[in-house]
Formats: sequence, C-alpha cells, structure tokens
Amino acid sequence: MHDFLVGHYFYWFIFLLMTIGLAGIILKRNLIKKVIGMSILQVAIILFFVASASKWDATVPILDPALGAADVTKYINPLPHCLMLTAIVVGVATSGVAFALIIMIWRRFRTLDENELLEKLKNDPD
Amino acid sequence: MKAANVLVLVAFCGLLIYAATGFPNRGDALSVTNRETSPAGTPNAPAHYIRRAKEEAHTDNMVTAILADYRGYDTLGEETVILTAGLICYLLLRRERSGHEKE
Amino acid sequence: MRRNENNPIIDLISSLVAPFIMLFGLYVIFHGHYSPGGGFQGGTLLAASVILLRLSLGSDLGQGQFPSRLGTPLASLGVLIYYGTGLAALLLGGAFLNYAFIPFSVLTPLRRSWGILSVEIGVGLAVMAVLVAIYDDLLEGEPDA
Amino acid sequence: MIPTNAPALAPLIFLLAALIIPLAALRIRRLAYVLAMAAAAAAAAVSVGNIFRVLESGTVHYRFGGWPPPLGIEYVLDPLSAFITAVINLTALVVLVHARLTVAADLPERKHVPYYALVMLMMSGFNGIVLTGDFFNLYVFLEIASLSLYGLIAVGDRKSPVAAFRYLVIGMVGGGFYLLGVGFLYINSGSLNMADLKAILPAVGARPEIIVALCFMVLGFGIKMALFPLHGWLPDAYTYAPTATSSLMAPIGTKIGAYGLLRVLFFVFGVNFVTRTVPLAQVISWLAAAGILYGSIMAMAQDELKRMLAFSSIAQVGYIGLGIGLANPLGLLGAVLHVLNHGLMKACLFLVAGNFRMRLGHSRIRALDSGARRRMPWTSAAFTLAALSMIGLPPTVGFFSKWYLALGTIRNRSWIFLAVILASSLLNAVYFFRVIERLYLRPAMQDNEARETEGRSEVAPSMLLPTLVLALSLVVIGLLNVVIVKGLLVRFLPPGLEFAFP
Repeated sequence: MHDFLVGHYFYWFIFLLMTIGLAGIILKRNLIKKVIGMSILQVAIILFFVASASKWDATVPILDPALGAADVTKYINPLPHCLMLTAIVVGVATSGVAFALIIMIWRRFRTLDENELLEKLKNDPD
Repeated sequence: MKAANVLVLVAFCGLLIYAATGFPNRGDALSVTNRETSPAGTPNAPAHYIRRAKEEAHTDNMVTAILADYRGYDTLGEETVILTAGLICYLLLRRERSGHEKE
Repeated sequence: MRRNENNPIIDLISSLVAPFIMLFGLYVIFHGHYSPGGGFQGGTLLAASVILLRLSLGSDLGQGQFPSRLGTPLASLGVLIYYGTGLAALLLGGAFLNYAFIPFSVLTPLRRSWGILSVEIGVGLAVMAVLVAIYDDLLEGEPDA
Repeated sequence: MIPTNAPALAPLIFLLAALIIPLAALRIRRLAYVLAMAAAAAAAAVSVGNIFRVLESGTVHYRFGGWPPPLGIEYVLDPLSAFITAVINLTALVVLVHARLTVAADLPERKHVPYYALVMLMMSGFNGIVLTGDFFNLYVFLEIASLSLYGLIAVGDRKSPVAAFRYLVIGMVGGGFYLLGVGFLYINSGSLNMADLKAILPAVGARPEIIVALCFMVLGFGIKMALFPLHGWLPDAYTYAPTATSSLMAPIGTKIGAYGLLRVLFFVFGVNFVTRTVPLAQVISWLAAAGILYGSIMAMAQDELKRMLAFSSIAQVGYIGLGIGLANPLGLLGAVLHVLNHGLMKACLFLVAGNFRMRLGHSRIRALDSGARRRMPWTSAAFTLAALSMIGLPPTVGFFSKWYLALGTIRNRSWIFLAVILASSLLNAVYFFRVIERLYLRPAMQDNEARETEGRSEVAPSMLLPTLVLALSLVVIGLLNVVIVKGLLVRFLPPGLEFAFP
C-alpha cells in the first residue's frame, strides 16, 4: 500500500488537477472561469502523459554522444513528449476560440454570468 | 443540481483512482511503455525511436525526429488546428478593420 | 482601453529586447535538430516579440513591424510549406511526407533532416502568424475600441 | 500515383483547398466558393473510387512518411471507412451546391472566405477521423473538425455564440476525456495504433486502466455523437447555426462520433470485451433507447422546424447507438445503414428548412400552411418524402435500416428495444404529420393570403435541385438497399460478428 501510494504520488496531484479543472467547468458560472477550468483540465492531461514518459536515471531524449543510442533506459520515452506538443497547440487553439466566442457573447449580451445569460436569452425575442 | 454535479466529480475522481491501481510506478524503467516489445510481442515504438532516430531521420533530437518525421502527419494536423483557430477569429471578430481598409 | 501615455522606460526596454527575442526564436527553430526546440516553440517566441512591441508601443506603431493584414495569409502560407513538402514527396513517387524522395540537395545524403527543417520553418511561420492574428482579432473584439 | 495514394487523398484535398482559399481569395472573393466546390467534387470522386478499390483488393493501408505502423501513422481504408467517407463526401457535395445562396444570404461577403475555408477544414477533419488507424491522429483530426464547427456555428443567429460556447465547453471535455482514454490505453500497452492495440489488448487483459480507458473513450465519442444524457449541446447548436452549417453538421457531425464508437468498441476492443468483460454495449443500448424516446417526445413539443429536426436527430442518433449497443451483426448493419440513411434524410430536411427560411423568412411550424405549400410545391414534396422516410415507410431507405435494427433486437430477444423502435416510429409519425398536415390541409392564413396572389415562388434551382436529389435518393437507395448491404456492408462486419445472408 505504501509503495503504491508513493510510487504513484505524481499521479495523485495530476488527478487532483483534473478534478479541479472539471469542477471549474461544471460548477463555475462565469464563462471565463469555465475557460480557466478547461485549461487546467487540459494541462493536467498533458502532465499525465509527460509523467508517464519518465524513467529514473534517464536523460532528455536528445542523442548524447557520450551515452550512445544502444541503451534504451538511458533516455526517457520521447513519444509522449511529441504527442503533448501537439496537444498543447490544440489547447492554445481551443482557448483562443473560446475567448473569441466570449468576446462575441459580451458584445451582444453584456454579461458573462451563465445565469444572467440564460435569463437574457429567454427574454430575447429573436 | 449542485449535488448531481458534485456526484459527477466524485465519480470522475473515483474512476481515475481506480485506473491508477493498474498504473506502473512513475519512472519505472521496466514498465510496459519502456520495454523493447509490447505484451503481444510486437516491437515498441519508443525503443526504436531512441535507437535509430539518428540513422533514419538524421536528427539528434528524438522529439523533433518523431514530431516532424515519424509522426509528421500529426504535426500537419496540429498546424491545421492552429490555422483553424486563426481563421475562426478572422471569421468571428474581424469586422471594423476590413471595413477601414476598403474605405 | 488604448492609453497614449508613453512610458519611455517600457518603450526603450521592449524595443531593445524584442529583436533579441526574435533572434532567439529563429535560433530555436533552426537548432531544433540538436537541442530542445522546433517550429512551435520558435514560432511562439517570434510571436511573443511581435506582441511585446504591440503591447508597449500600441497596436498602430506595432503595425510597422508586422502588419495585421498579413496574419491569415502568412499562416496559410506556413501550413502550405508543410503541406507542400509532403505533397512534393507524394508527387515524386513516395508516400505523403516521405522526405526521402525529395531531392533537397544533391550533395548531402541527409534528406530527411532537410525535410524536417523545411517542415519546421513552415510550422514556425504558421504559429507566429496565427498567434499574432489571434491577438489582433481579440484586441479588435474589445467593445468600443 | 493516384491509385497508390488514394486512401489519403480525400482529407488532403480538403486540406489543400482550406489552405489555398485564404490565399487565392485575397483578391477575388468569389474564388472561395469555386475552390470549395472543386475540392468537394474531387474528394467525392476519390472516395467513390475508393469503394471500388476496396471491393476489388480488400483493405488498403497507407503509411505516412513511409514508416511502418507502430512507428508512423497509417490510414486504413477498409469497407467501413470507404463507405462512410463516400457518404459524408457525397452529402457534403450536395449540401455545398445548396449552400452558395444561403451563405450569401446569411453572411456578409467578407466572411465568405474564412467560412468556406473552415468548411473545408471541417470536412478534412471528418475524413481524417474516419480513415485514420492511429488513436492520437484521430484526436488531432477530431479537434480540427470540432474547432471549425464551433466557428461555423457561431456566425449564425444572435444567440449562436452562446450555443457555440456551450458546444465548445462540452466538446472540449469530450476531447479531453478521449485523450485521457488514449493515455490510459497507452500506459500499459505501449501502442497507439489501432491494429497493433487489437493484437496487444488480449495479452494485457481486463486491467483497471484499460476498462477506464474504454469508459473515457466511449464518453468522449458519446459527447461528439450526442448520445442521450450527453446531448445538451445539440439542440441550440443546430437551431442557431446558419442554414449551411446546420445542414452540413446534422447529417455528418454526429455520425462521426458514432463511427468512432463503432471503431473503438468492435475493431479495437472486440465484441467479447465490450459485451462480456465490461457490459458497456448494454449500457449504450439502454442510453440510446432512452435517447430515442426523449428525442421523439421533445421533438413533438417544438415550434421551430430546425429545433424539431435537432431533437429528432437525438432520436435518430439513438437508433445508431442502439444498433451498436446490440452488438450483433444485424444491429450493426442497421446502424451503419442508418448512418447513410439519416445523413441523407437530415440533409434533405435541413435543406428544406433552409428553403423555407429563404423564401418565407422563417421556419416556424405554426406559421406554415397550404399557402406556403402552394408557393413552394417542390420543397414541400421533398419534405414529405423525407418525412415518410424518417417515419420508416417502405420503400424509402428509412424503412430498411429500422428493419435491420428490429431484426437485430429480435435476434437478441430484447423485446423492450423492439417496442422502443416501434413506439418511436409512431412518435415520428406524429410530429412529422403535424407539419405535413399544415402544409397540405390547413387553409392559408390571413397574412399569407395577400402574398399568395404572387403565385409560385420556389427557391432558385441551385437550392431546389440538391433538395430534390436528396429526396429522390432516399427512394432509390431504399430500392437498392440489398445491393449496398450485401455487396458492401456485410464485408465490414468485425471479427466475431460475421454474418452471411441466407
């Protein structure tokens, strides 16, 4: 049990972050806070992948002439890092679009609070 | 409503912790992803990348080699995603400027 | 939101720093083969230097360095460089993105490395242009700007 | 050159068009539409050609960059993906013909260029999702498609940005869940390739993280396909989006989620895993059945035609989910046939709603009457035909997919689902006949009386023709369904679910 808890300690923090992110999305009323929650969730997923790539006593995945390429355990797993570069860009793009939408919503309804927004939508004749 | 939302969060957290019982320890050099072959005996990609990226892609940085060569199509998709974001901002927000330019 | 208070310290420091950020961005793009870096990271740095000047000098003066109307076309062009590299391989008989089929240079046999470089340049261009374009568009979206 | 690269061409053509449109249209804006149409036509031609290629030579693998699968990314062109790409590309082509005038009416001219570029990106994303054989690549293309959809929705009515934002938040959570699922799958199998994983998973067994990965992936796809409790984003998004967007995403968007679900459940995890080890298929079928009833009942209460169609989409996606959840060959055949069939029907119905909006200026059901029908007889006829297909009357194609689904439920001896299918057909009849009755029997209202003297004012041919083509295709494909099912669809059935027609 102790070994399990300590061996996975990094994952506990990541799971906490993920839950915080999801809580931000679900529980917060302000649209910007929802976007912040989204970003936290996304970053937590990225951290999860990167954490899964680590190896003790290994170095960054850039070929070091002193180490050579024969021993795989000398370098950490490069694949998740590469995947996460892509995921980061996706996250940036999503936040950009989210802010563009928030600006449009603000222009049209002058509020960013979800409840007020629903109220205004209901009363909107169009 | 609030209770249902909290319940969703608790369920989510529970699922994650349940999944973690199957994870290898962090940093374990002998975990499945770090081995030479997968459980079914097929070759594992990361070991190949580490060994042969220099010969095959002529690049020291393995991440760069994977990003732009082995899995280059993903990166094309990534560029497309960010172009999409740019085009959406263009579509949604750009109004005054293009008006000014024309007049 | 646009205040026209010119603070000479901010102006001076940002105009001094911006070229170096840009240079560093280019270094990150072109040195991605040997050290942490690559198109996305470098492109972000390039965008940072452009946006820094826009923040400090105001969007209008910043136009001189990188006009807003270039944003979308340059982004398309950047992705098109990437796509074109892949397409060239396809047209020369390989699979899409198979750089080994592109004769970048007759002298060196390291074609894949050249392919990666050309792709990274496209990525850097696209990322820089899009980030600046998004910044410009979001700024314009401010009410009554 | 084209034959060897054919599997990858459809998404690449759309992508190229998306890249060229912003450049070429800098000077001449009209080029945007021309380029979009050319790309759609080329992609449709390629994907129809791919069907024949698959029938001739079986599954084709395409390796990007020339790297073999565990290292690089591959596209897999098998009967299922060839069929789905052909369906979505042909539908998109027909809808794009219709889109020119509605886009011109809905959007100012300067927005046409990014609009068409985003349509191309969305189609590229959809094609990529269907063709890819790599889980992470699927995520990237899923995000391309979803992101461009958010933008395409947000240019609609006054309320559309709110609908788009809600879709963005839910869609991002869906994408995030999917990515998390991929991560959990990766951490103890070490592969991202679908074919590879299919070989590895039996060796790994039903470990906790694999089960959770499956749950998260199903959640992610469930959100994208608007499976019942996850459908919250759909009604508003469909209602407030511009006509062109809603008629593109209603037939195509949700089907992609369903396709992803089908791939993951049966082609990667396998039938035994999803029905015996983890009874997820049963859960999906119950949710889908609930969604069928919920969507049908909500559709009856709507006054806006597009909103009614949106709720009916939730019900129809339920049919597809039910077919997948049954996990038997007949159910799967029904589900995949329903992808085709619902794509055509919904495209046709949304085009009709667009035609009404174009000529009458609204698409409220209460304001429709026989005056509207007299002004737009052909549009009304197309609506009637599509409605009959939705209800499931032979010989329209709607009948046949429901037939296979019903056979599937009988095979599983799940009588409740059979009852759900029958009940929802009745409900469909109720809400569609409500509209048909207004169009054909209700005398014209006062304010329409004056305009009625203008006589017939049908929409322009470029809008009418696609509507009619889609409506007629419902009957034609209905009559040809045996050819499609026996010739093509039975071939895709996953291992463990093979089926031979007697």
